[in-house]
Amino acid sequence: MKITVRAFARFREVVGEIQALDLPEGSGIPALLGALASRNDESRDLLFDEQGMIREHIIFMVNRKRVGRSALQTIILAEGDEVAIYPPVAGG
Amino acid sequence: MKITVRAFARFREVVGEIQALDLPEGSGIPALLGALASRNDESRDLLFDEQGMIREHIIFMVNRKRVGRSALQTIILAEGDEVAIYPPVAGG
Amino acid sequence: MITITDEDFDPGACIDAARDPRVGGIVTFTGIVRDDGITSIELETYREAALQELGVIRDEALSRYDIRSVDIIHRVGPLAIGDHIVVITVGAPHRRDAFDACEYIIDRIKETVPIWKKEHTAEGSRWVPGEHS
Amino acid sequence: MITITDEDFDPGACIDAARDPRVGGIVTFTGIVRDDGITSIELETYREAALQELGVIRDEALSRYDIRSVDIIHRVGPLAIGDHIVVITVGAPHRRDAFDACEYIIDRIKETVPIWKKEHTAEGSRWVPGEHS
Repeated sequence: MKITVRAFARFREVVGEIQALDLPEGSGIPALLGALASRNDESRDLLFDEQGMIREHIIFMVNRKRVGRSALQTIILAEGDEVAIYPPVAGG
Repeated sequence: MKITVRAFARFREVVGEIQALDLPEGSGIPALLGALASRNDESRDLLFDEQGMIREHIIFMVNRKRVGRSALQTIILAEGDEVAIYPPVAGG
Repeated sequence: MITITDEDFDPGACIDAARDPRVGGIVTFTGIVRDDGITSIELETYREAALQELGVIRDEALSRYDIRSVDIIHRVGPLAIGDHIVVITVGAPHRRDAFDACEYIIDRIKETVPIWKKEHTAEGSRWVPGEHS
Repeated sequence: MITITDEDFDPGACIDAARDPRVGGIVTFTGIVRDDGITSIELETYREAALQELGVIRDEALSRYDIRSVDIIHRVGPLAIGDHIVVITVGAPHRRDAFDACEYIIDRIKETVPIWKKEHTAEGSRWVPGEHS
């Protein structure tokens, strides 16, 4: 299934602004991050800590709705979903 | 001695905007108010209560400095002083 | 700058004047004539004393808060609904000081600056009692 | 009105738009680029999500405070020292609600709206950490 990934700020600089990933049906956020991390060490370091856990400060949106820490492991993505990843905000 | 009296808002409407009073040397605020009150009942009512006490809410300035309640009876006026009387403010 | 004026003024120009490399936040309070069943109002002042008192309030704000600028313009004379009454502009490195100082200044103006407001309605006129009477 | 724009904007026009017979006080917060030893900054946004989030914050403010209007303009793109970043304008019958709502809105913007700031200095560039990271 096709998933659009958008990344912002430092995440954009490392993983790219926007891209279409082709993931197996039933994939969730960890699978998506794994696909991004497999490209190079810099991406892996940005997304996962030394224990292989998703880094604490990453913020996730699926179709422009925030996904909290507790739902990160359980949410299932669907064809056409837009997943955004970004660091803490600093506007205003 | 010549004292200038300035009145504002409702006080201006009753006692007049600006006037030169000629008071005996050594006069204070009570003598000044007495001179204003002697003109008509409306002025008297505005300045003194039924017991003849200076009304609580009147604010006084002498030469643009506030005179507190406690100094009202003791302050001595001098030739050329400008005394302002007015009700609580309502700007802003 | 501290001004008491019979003319309308431009709050946007005050914000523009507060821009400064050391300033990160500008807070502005603009008071306007609200329709409380009135037709118009009239503002009277003891101008010399009011200017002096506004200067005292500005200096208090500058010493109490970490702010870079305070500008106050107060209108007097006859005003219609929607007209500007007052604009207070505070520029500060950080927003919290700008908010606190601006609110402090308008509160103090309503306490001590010799300006009075008369409301005209279809039924007649009345002097507005002060918030601190 | 809620706007995210690459162009400069006019805070004075926002104050003018907030004038209304039911409004007695308008509080405006204008954020500008402060010189913290930087040469310029760059603001990036997830625009669709930021517009949505600004709308949520406006609606929260309108339901929590007795206010009549909320307008927010946020600039993005490259900015120089002194440039406008954001203007928030709140019109209310009484000043206290206008102050509280305006401060609430800027605090919430800094918590949740997807906008990021990169500072450029003579030594290099860095992303500004959020106040709530």
